[in-house]
Parts: sequence; structure tokens; C-alpha cells
Amino acid sequence: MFGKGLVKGMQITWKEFWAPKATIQYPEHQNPIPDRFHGRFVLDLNNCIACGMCANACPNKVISLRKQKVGTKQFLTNYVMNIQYCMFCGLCVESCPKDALHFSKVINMNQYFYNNIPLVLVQREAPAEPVEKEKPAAKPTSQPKADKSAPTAKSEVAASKASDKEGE
Amino acid sequence: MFENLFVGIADGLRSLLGGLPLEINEAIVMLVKLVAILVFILVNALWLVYMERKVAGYMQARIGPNRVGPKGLLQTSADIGKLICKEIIIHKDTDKVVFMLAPVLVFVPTLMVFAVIPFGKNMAAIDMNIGLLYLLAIASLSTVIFWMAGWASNNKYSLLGSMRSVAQMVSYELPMVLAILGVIMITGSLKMSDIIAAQEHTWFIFTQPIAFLIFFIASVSECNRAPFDLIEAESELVNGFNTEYSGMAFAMFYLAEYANMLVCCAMVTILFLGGWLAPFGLDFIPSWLWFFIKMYVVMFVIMQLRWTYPRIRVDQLMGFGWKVLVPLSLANIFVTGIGMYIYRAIGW
Amino acid sequence: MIENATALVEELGKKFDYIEVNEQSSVIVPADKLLEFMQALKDDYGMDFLTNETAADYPSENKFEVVYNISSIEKGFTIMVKTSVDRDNPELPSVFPIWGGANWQEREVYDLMGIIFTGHPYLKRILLDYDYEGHPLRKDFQWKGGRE
Amino acid sequence: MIRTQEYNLNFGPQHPSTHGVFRLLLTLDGERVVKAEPICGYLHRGIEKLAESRTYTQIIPYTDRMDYLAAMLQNWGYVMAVEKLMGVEVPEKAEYMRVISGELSRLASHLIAIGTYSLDIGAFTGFLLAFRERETTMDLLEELTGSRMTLSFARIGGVAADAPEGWLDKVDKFMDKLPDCIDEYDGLITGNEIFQARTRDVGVLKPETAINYSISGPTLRGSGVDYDLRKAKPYGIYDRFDFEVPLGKNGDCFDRFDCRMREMRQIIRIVKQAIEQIKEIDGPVIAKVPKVLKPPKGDAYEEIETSKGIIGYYVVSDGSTKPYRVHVRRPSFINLGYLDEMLRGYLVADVVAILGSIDIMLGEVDC
Repeated sequence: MFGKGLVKGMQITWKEFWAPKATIQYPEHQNPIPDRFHGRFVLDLNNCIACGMCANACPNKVISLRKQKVGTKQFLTNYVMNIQYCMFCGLCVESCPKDALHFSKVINMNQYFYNNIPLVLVQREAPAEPVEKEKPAAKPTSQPKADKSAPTAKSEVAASKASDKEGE
Repeated sequence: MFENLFVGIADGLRSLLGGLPLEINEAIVMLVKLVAILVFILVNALWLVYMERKVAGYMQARIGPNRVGPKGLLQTSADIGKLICKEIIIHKDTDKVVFMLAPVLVFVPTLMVFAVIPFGKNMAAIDMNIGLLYLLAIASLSTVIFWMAGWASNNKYSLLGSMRSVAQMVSYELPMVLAILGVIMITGSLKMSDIIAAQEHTWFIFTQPIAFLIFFIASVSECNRAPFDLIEAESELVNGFNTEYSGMAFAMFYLAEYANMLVCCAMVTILFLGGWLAPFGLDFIPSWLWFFIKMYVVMFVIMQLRWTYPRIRVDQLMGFGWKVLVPLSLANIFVTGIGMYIYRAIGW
Repeated sequence: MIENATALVEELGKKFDYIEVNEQSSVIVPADKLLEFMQALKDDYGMDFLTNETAADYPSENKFEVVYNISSIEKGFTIMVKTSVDRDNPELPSVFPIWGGANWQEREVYDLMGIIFTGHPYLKRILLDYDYEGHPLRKDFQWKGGRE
Repeated sequence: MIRTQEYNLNFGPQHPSTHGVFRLLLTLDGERVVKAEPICGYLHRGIEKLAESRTYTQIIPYTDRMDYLAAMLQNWGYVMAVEKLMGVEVPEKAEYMRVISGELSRLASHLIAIGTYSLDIGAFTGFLLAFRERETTMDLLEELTGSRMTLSFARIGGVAADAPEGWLDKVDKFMDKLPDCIDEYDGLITGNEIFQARTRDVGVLKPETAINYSISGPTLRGSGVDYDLRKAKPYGIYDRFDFEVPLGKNGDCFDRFDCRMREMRQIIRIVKQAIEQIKEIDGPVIAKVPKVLKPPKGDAYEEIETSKGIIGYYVVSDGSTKPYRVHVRRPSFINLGYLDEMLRGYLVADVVAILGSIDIMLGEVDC
């Protein structure tokens, strides 16, 4: 009979009117972020051997790294991700042989100025000679550069410094 | 105690101005009444936008606006505030005078109509004896304004929208008037208060169900609401006749839609739902409150219709209007006439 | 009745002496016999669905290779037909009269590769601007810009 | 006789219902379409050209960006072509993971298709209710792959990762819930008389024409042509599942819409069977492939059934680490080829209905 569908539709919207809502009040409540989430990158400097595999794996040439030879080992001095070109495909994380590069659950990578967008994971100077024979990269005696953000071994700190520049 | 709240206020005002000559006294009271209605309509339109968004949200598993003000109640005020601040873009090919005149005039017919609507017992600003005729005559003026807006925009989408609007309004005016005719035949009066008084025992929705249905459909169509919102059909015509409007000019059209809805709901309430009459003898609730309750129930149904049904196509709309509604309303008049004749013959 | 692609290709190789079959069982047709062969393929063997049509540029051999993947809806297998076009004079008869599906695909090949399909009703650029110069998927296409 | 004047209407590139940046140059007589010229290319990024300067693995994220609503299916088609080129055998578990994530992608895409179609016709609520279920699908895919839309989940020789703990049960639970939701859309959209009046006998596509114009996917099946690659020539492990291919009768907009609606119920069947079967399988999710891929010289064409139709990848290798040529047969692009003839004689409102029923994805059309 004509009109059955019309009545049915009204019933469904009436039912939906009282049904629980799917909205999440965003800043106050958040969906849990899954473990595999592709968020901001984190570089574990203790593991990184500066091999450059991640830079090669990237389809978009996002990663640029600079290294220096200190003693017998390669020392990572600069690790910058041009995050504005990043597709968050995860190929770099997958390619890392030492499991040093990770995704974190940080979703907010906004920057006020375009120049601040690149994600500086490491920015430090190479020591003149190997500090300790066993762990050369673990505690580099790094000197702060002219830049205000004091580079530290801990990549998280360096990364958060980069975002601190936002207000300046 | 609240029964005669507004009537009492008017009487108080009258006695306050007692020293003045009668004509001036009446004129001032009338002015106050009209301003009160004006404010009521505008505020109502504002809140109806909020209600629409809230209803829509709740039907779509959302919660609607809830950030500006308590429960989001100030959302539309904030929106209007923003729209006032925005520039009204007038592109170079428009007919500037007509283009700007349309949003200015769009509220006029709606506001004029409200002069005759009885919001409660003795609460019509002017209780004209040709109230219904006046109402129908004025309400159909809005066609011209939509046409003005669409034509002056010099945009093909606007033109299509306003062409549709003219076609739609003209063809739905007819079944609407013919449907009311059934009611008028029973009451024998065009006066609003008489029509309400005639529903003392049974509402016309029960004695004139087909007329109610036709009138309801036609009035939904008259105020361009889904499923008959062809003139702004956002998925086809971008925004129809008001595609080119921005800022407050757009807001005027937007609010006018809700003011129009208010008229339609008020008319449905008066003609078929017994106006301010209290059902089941529940007359401890003041008459004007009853009027509003009924009006907002109708409003809710119209909103639910919008958020349930898809849009009808333009040729189907015309076909439905001329091939279904007009013959049906004519048949309704015929049946009503026979019914009345038999009723009188039996003298029941 | 032919039930799979290899059987069809074998049969085709026997029937048409001008075609070649390579080791991946694709059929190679000379450009001047293309329409005739395709028409036979559709009419006699029920290959009614032109899935894919594209081209690849081989400047070292001075040719474009145009690739047709043709399916049969009924039997559900696909064969690959290839033909070569001279790079200096890239003209090929359009298969649009046989399969309408070639319409946009040939326009795309024309747009990106620069092969002119004679007999196509509306051979115009489809993805790039109408006034764009050059055909980007050719190997010798030079462009400016990019980020590095 | 009244002489009327025809006029042109630019329908797009920015228009609410072209589903992206797509332009239709309509020649109208009143509201009736006399001629329509589809103009695409506003989203052309040259993925085929970009692919020539990327290694085989690096192309996978680019294939995501074509049909970003069903990214897994795009990945899958590409990796299948490369696997055929290299002769890689895919582990069984990886095949199941591909089926589950691919069908979830298809579900997400179909939910968008029916949601936006109901929006095109003018019913807003169907749109948001479909999005509610899509959100759950996306959450599931996010938990599996780390991304919501551009999944990049397939790898040459398998998939990127195994399912996390408890994920399969979550999918199973969602699949149990889904039929009720589909019933709701059926009641709200499909069963609605106004919707049917708008879509029945509009944009009729005859089976012969559909085949002739290489139209594929639900658009083809809506015309009653039984051609679903999952059934016609089962790739991967689709021959292990028991499902039906929904077909339309008249080939009008309603049939195409209804095909998608019924296909969603088949997705539930497939996913449920796959979950049941994967639980008994142990093993790696990726085959042993060298880190640097160097397929032998040659070419391969492989096609699979995505939510929009048949996607085919033609990959030519010259023996180096980068492909010599990659061509994608994009279903949306080819389905649009017959649009002009389909639109003629219908009203402006039907243009939206017909365009929406083909379910195009502009990222894919323009590549």
C-alpha cells in the first residue's frame, strides 16, 4: 500500500530521536587511540645506527638525515622530517632494521608558522671523539647550537621543543 | 490566573493611557500589540532555527548545537551576530536594487499575516471579519519576493530555483484554498475567532480529515520545506534562489523560512486543531499556552518530515499538486456540501 | 567451446596467421590488422568486455605498445592483446566502434601518451588542460617544477 | 509553436553533489538535459607518472590516494599485479587478512555510497546514520592498520601486520550488529515511496550497453549482468566463501542503489566466514620477499573487484627496482564514459540521481 514506506520512515526517525547518540564531545572526551596509530614520529636514539634506510624507504623523500663519522661509528647529527609531505604510510617505520623509529599516539602536529612544520627529531653536534667505547651514541656531549632549543639526546624532548616554537 | 495575562496587560495599558483621546489611546495600544508580535516572531524564528538543528541532530544520532550558551541555546544568536558582521557580496551582474530589496521585503508578508492570528482568547491584534481571506491573500505575496531574489541574482541556479518557486507556490495555493473552503462551509465565516469557536465540540481535523491532509501538505509546500524544498534543493541547485546571497541578506531569507513555518503551523492549529481551545476540558492551562503547544507539535512534525523524507522531483511535485491534491480538495468540497445538506435535512 | 584464456590464445594463433603469441600468452597483432582482428574477437569468440586499454612507451625500440585487455562476461577470462605503433607517427585505428568502453580510455591514452586514434568520435584531452603541451607519460617528457 | 532557447549550466567543479571536483557542462532546455559533457581532471595528480620514479613498495601509499574510501582494495589490486610479475606465493593467512580488511573497506565505501546517495536525493538522515556505521568500520580498520582511510596495508607478498589481539572478535561483533543497521537504512531510504519515485525508471542502463561501455561494479550488476570478479574468476581465496552476487532487473538508479544495499549483506556473510576460517590458520602474514624488489622483465595485468567496479593494474617491469610503467584501469573513470547518453532527456534533479547512482570517486577518476 502506498504510504507504508513513508510511515515506516517516520517511525525510524522517531525511534532514532530517542536512541543514544554517537557524538563524542571531542576535547573533553576522546576515542581511545589504538596502539598502531600513525601519529607523530619518535626516534629512539639509543637504537638508531644512522643507516638511512628510512630515508630510502620513504616514497615522498620526507626524511633527511645528516651523519658524521665519529671513531668507527656513524653519528647522527640531524634528523628532520618534512612532515608536510608525509603520507603516514609507515614504510619508514617498517624499514628500520634496529626498530628505532616509531609512531607515537600524538595526533596534534599543528604549527602556526609554515617554517615550524618540519619535525626535528635530532639536532645536535657530533662529539670530537668517541666518548665511551661501549655506547658512543647514548650520551653525546652535545653543545647547544645557536638555536634556542637545546638539543638533547632524548628525541622526545627535541621533538616537543620543535613544537614549543609555535608561539614565537 | 495566567489566562488573561496578555489581555490584562493590554487593558492595563489602555487604562494607563486613559487621559488621552480614545483614538490615540487605541492607536498606541495597537502599536504596542504589533511591536510585541514583531518581537515575538523574530525571536521565535531565531529559536526555531535552534529547535530545528536540535531535532535534526537527535534524529541523526547527533546532539546538535551544545556549545554556545547553556545547551547551545545561544547558537543561533551567535550565528546571526556573525552573519551581521559579514559582507553582503553583490556581484557586478546583479540588478542591485531588486537584489537588495528582496531580503528586505521577505519578512513583510509574514509579519502582516500575524496581525490577524489569534494567539489566545481575545488575543488577536485585529480580529478582522475577513481574516482568513486576508491571510491567504497576503501569504501568497512571498512568491513575488522569491522571484525577485532569483531573477535579480542573475545566476542560473537562482533562476531555476525561483522559477520552481513560482510554479510550486501557484499550484499549491489552489489546493490550499480549496481545502480551507470545506472548513469555511461549515463555519460560514471568514473570521478567525468564529472558526475557532465552531470547533468547540469537535476539531475540524476529525470532521475534515482530507481537508486537513491537503492543507497540511500544501502548507508544507508553501513554506518550502522538505520534501517540497525544491526551490533551494541544495543537492541540485546549490541553494536555489538565495545562492548569491551572503551575510545578513542570506540570514533574512533563512529566518523568513521559519517565520513562514510559524504562519503555517498557526493556520493548521486555528483551522483544524481548535486554535486556543483546550481539549478534554483541561482549561486550567491558559488558552494561549494551548495554542503554542499545538503549534509546536505541528512544527515538530514538519521538522520530522524534513529529516525523514527525500526531496520530490519538480515534475512529480506539479503532478501531485494538480492531479492529486486539486481533484481531492474539490471532491472534499463536494462531499462536505452533501454532508451538510443531509445534516440539515435530518436536523440532527 | 573455449573455456579458458590459454585455449583461446592457442586457437587464435592457429586461425590468424598474422598474429604472434608471446610466452606470457599475450597476442601481438600488427597495427594494420587490428580492427579486423578485434572485430573477429568480439563477434566470433564472445569477447565482449574491453576491460582495459592502455599504452606504454618504448623509446629504445621507437614504438608505443598499445595494450588491450579483453574479457568475456560469460566465461570470465581475460586475454591481453598488444599492438605496436610507430613513435614518429603514432596513429592507430580506434576500437570505439567495436567496444564503446574504449571511448574514455582512448582519450586518456591520447592525453597522456599522444597516440592519435583515428575514427574516435571525440578525441580530446581528458585529464589535462585542453591547451596543455606535451604528453606526460612519454619517457622523453620534460617538466619543470616539483619540490626538489 | 513556442521557440525555446537552450542554455549552458556549469554543474561543478564546485557543486555539492558532484562528489568532488567534477564538472558537467549541461546544455539545458528549461530543466531538461539536452546534452551533457563531463569534464574531469581537476584532481589529476599524475600517479601513473609518479609511480615510474618510485620503487615497487613505495607505490602502495599512492594507490591509497585513488579511491580513498576503499583504500585496501586499491592496494590489493596493485600488489596482486606485482606478485604475478614476480611469481610470489602469498601465505594463506595473509589472504584472509586481505579479504577481511578488503571487505571492511568495501563496506565503508558502500556505506558512503548509500549515504551520499540518500543525501543527493535529499534525505539527510540516511547520510548521517550510514556514517555512524562507517565510523565503526573506520575504527576497526584504524586498529588494524594505524590509519583510518589511507590504509597502505597490503604489502607485496602479504599484508603489513597480523590482526591485533581481539580484533577479529570485534569485527565479528560488529558484523552481528550490522544487519539491524542495514534494515534501518532499508526502512528509511530504500522503502521510502518518494525515494522510489525519484529513482525508479531514471537513468536506465541496458545490459548490452553496460557491457559495451565496459561499465563494471554495482553499476553493471544493477543492469542484471552477473559479472562480479569474485565469482566470475575468483582471485585470492574468494572461491572458499559462499556468497551471492546481487543483481538488479531494470538497470535504473534504484537497482544500482539496491545492489549496493544487498551487497553489504553479502559482505557480512563473507567476513563472518573469513573470520571463522582464519582462526584455524597459523603462519606468517607476509611471504619471504627480498628487501629490494627486482621483478623480472615483463608485464602483468591483474584485476580485482572493488566497491566501484573492476580495478586493473598493468605493471611493466624492465628488471630494475622501479616499474617501467604502471597503468591503472579505474572503474569510476570508465563508468563515467557513458554518462552523457545516460543523462540526456532527464531533468536537472535526475542528473544528481544518476551521477550519484554510478558512485564515482573523483580521486580515482582523475588518478
